[in-house]
Amino acid sequence: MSASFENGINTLKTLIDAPIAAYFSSCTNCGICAQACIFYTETDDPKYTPIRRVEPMKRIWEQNYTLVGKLKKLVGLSREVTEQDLQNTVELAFESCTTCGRCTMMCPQGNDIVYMIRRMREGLTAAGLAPKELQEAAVRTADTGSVMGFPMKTLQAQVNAAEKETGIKIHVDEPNVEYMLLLSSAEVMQFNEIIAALAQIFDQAGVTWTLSSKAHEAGNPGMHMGASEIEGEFIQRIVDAAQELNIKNVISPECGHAYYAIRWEGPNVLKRPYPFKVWHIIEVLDKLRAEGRIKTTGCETERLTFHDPCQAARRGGVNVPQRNLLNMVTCNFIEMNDRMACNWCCGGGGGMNTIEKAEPLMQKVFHRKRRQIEELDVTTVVTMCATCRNTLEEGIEANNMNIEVLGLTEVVANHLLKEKDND
Amino acid sequence: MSDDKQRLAGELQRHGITRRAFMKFCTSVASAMALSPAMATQMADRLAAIQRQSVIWLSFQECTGCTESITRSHKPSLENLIFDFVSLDYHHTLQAASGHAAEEAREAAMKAHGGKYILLVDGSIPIKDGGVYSTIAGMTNLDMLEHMAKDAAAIVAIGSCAAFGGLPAAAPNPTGAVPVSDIVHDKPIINIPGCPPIPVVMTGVLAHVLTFGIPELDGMGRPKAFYGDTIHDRCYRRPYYDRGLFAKSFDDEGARKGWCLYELGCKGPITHNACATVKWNNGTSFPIQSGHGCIGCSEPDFWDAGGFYKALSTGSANPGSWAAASLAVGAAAGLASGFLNKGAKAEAERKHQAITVDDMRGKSDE
Amino acid sequence: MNEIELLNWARGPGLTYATIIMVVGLTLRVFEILMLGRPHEYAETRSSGVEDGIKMVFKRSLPEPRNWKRITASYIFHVGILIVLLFFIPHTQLFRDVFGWFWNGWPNYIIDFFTVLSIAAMLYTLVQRFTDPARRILSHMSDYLAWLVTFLPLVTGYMAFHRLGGDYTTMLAVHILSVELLMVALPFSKLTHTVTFVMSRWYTGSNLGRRGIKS
Amino acid sequence: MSPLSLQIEVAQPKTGMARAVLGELLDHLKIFATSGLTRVIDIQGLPLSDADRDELTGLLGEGEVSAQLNSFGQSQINETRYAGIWWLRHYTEDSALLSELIEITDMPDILRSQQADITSAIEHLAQTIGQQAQENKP
Repeated sequence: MSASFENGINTLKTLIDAPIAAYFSSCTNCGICAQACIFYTETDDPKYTPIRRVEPMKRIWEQNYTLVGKLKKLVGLSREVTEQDLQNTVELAFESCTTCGRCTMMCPQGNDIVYMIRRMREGLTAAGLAPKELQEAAVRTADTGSVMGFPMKTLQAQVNAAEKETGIKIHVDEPNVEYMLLLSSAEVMQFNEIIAALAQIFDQAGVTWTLSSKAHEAGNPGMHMGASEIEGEFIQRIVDAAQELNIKNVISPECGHAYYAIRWEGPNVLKRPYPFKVWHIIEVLDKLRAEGRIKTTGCETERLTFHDPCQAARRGGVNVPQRNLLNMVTCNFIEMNDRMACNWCCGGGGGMNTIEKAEPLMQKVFHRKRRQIEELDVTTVVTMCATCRNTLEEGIEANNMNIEVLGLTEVVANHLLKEKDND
Repeated sequence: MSDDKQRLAGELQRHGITRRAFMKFCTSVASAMALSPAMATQMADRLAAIQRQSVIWLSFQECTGCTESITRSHKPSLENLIFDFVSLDYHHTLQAASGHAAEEAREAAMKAHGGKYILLVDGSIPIKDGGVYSTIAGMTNLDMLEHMAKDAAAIVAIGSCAAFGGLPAAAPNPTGAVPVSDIVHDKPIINIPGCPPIPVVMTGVLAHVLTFGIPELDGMGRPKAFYGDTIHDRCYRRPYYDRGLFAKSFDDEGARKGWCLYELGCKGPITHNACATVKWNNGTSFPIQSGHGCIGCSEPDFWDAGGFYKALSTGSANPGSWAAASLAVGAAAGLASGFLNKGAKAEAERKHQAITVDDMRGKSDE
Repeated sequence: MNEIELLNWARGPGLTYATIIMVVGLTLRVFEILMLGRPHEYAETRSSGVEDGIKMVFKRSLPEPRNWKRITASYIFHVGILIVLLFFIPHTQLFRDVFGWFWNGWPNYIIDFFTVLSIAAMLYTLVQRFTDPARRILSHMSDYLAWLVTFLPLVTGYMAFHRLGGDYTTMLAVHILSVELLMVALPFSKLTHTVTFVMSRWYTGSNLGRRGIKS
Repeated sequence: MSPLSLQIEVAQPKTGMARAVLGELLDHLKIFATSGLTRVIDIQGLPLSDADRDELTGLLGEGEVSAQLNSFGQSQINETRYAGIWWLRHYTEDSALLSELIEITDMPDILRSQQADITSAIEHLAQTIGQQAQENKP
């Protein structure tokens, strides 16, 4: 069992780099990051002030990587990090933070606080303190290839159903095609109509694509915990599958953290670039739209708004494609006040929706999103992340708002020009 | 010098100086010292009544600038009058006698007026190597001052040298020059700093000492009547300072218009003296009025307080020159500490044990 | 040690030692940061991030567009103290003496206004440290000390200029000494942000820029 | 090259000081009239701008007496339009203004023949008589 307090501290020492040193040197304890964090704005509990989530890492940095810090420790002005300190940090780094990254957008010093929280999580995991739900998810993903633990044949069953429904052949393990699609377990289990939707869209657009039995899971519990090696293991599966099928483009589906893991963290965890390009599904649809390969008719008439998933939009950089698609298939689209890189989190991301202890807090912070939606009095909220959909649906139900939640791909598929329509 | 108890009044008669002339003189001294005019008549009566006051002028490490200044003091146009009845018993430059005769005169005066004479000192006193750097007739200034100070009623230190050490004490102070106040501690000392001091200040203070005794002094032993305010407080260019209008060079538009000379190194704000009101050369002008900044000549160590032409707000020891060196030292220390950290980080990487899924298997059933 | 000797020490050796400690200390801190190295970016980036990095160094000085109304007092303080530091004419003389180049200062009544503004803003930030829960929980002794060493120069400077607090020479010396205290405190406290803010903003700006995020 | 005119005319507005001085003079005149207490005001000590000074001179004006004292430079002593208020100006040998006073009195002290001068005058007169006597001796 290599997880231990020493290994935790040691891991943090390996993770502290120039940016983190610059961030800690610049933090003036001004508390403005709290105003960006839903866990503070909705609870008014100052313990959730974002920079506090990485306090142990600050001490490790100061005491090990600065002369002044070493002196302070020598004269007893700076206390060493204890096991208790790490245990106290679990609540702040895991159970009350969706790693949504909004604090990074507000810090006057430009400190990337979520960059540091991600590494703080890695230290806690190395110390064996990661929440057990996330650890279980990692075990399931390793054993069954799916975060929710279903075997390939469950996915195959969904694929067969979609083929029957759409009459379009959906390839599995088909080499030399344009795209390899990944799916998140939540989509396969709860929003499986996405498979049929994509089949139809790709069929109309003349896109050749395949799923991979060896690497169909987009989700990555390794990233949630911040265990880079485990994250790398799951990413490696995707890379191997893609190489085996000689794929040049891999699609990350409607799942926030999956995109951030595969698009931005993957290469850095494996320490080498991919032999293929990574696309968010919405980026692909927008490309097809731009190339005129998607023809749609009519539009969603009722008032609707769009929730930008933090990991894809704010942290992933996918902000414009979803709006192009929305303008194509909806005609009463109202933007939220705080959107794109400044959107407010739904409260479910970063593993929060799987950690049992975090449930009450997750519901409490949802009120931020509730007020945002009620402000616009819309009937529908569209998003492009399965976790967000789940969290939004649970929150809407809990607050008995009658708002419908739709996936963007689904909306696009609903408005596809059917074969018989265009004669 | 005869030791008759002649009063000053008689002395005036012999010189044909009428009482009216003497009253006119006292009025102007009172006015210069910001005393109330009524004091003028009191001063006249008191002055007339005093006996010939013995004054011994000791010149040590000095440039005779102060003597030059005092003999040129116009304001009380009868200042030579003062020196007539102040029996200046001993002054190197002014007295006729020289050599041993001069020294005997000094000793005689000291004995004759023991405890009552006023010791005027100008020039600083070298004390290094036993004070050999300045002697009179074989006697070091140090010994002479200590000797003469014993029976003095009061000591007036004329000029920045006697008051604060002045030029001789400027770095590196080869002769170990010190002011009078460093040597004499048991006698009242009136410091009249300036390089040289304003003539009327000297005669004014002397008149005050002779009539009303020691004037009110500030923390540094300077008469408040003349040294209470700084040049800046009384400077007629002050409105330009407050509005931020400064001459940038000695012949630019600002200088022609008589703007403030702060940027050209004026030390007026920290210099206590009466130049701005009493002015020099009988009220003609003073340094700032003639377009040059005050160099702070009546303050201690003004020679070492940074360039005369560098603004008061600049560092006097040129901190900029150290910036490059400290950058280098900082960089070197930074590199050293940086490599130390790199080593610590590499060592941490070596000890790093990767967390694998197997580590988590046992976890679920705990 | 009379007031003139105090002033001469403050303007002379004092300023030199403070400059040395500050420059050595800050350079050391910057090198300690840089030498930890920045991880190489393997992912295919949307832009080099250089442009965004440079932009963020300046953009983050403006308060979040969304909460203009909640401009924290510290923005006002920073604007005020920089104007006073850079445009008070005696200060411009100091910079000319040290750096050799020169810019025109502003009239004294403008500087006076910003000094008072900065003092008021700083007092408000101190109040915020107690009233705002987020700040309060973050505040330690070092924050209050850092506040004090930044506050003293402003107050003593104001008093010196207005000839308050007794003899001007003493007050000017006290003002210069308080500045030296601030300079010496820079490398050992959160005041390092006066230099490292450029690095922190650059790193985040370029990281976000690589991912195509406009912040 | 235009002559370097360095003498700058800092605006010297009327500050209303002259009126204040008049008030004070009135009080002192009353006191002098009743108790005979004389009073001297040192003009140089007052913060008068040039304009104030001219205004005051104008207001006080010239009286019947204007005396000139010649000793170590001139002195000009005038009684103003208001009896009992005298304006004294003392100059040095090179006619620089030495001091300037207003005196509330029936006769400024400096005009009176001084006791000391009278005693020395007695001696001198006696001497001249002595000399005369010798010259007239046949």
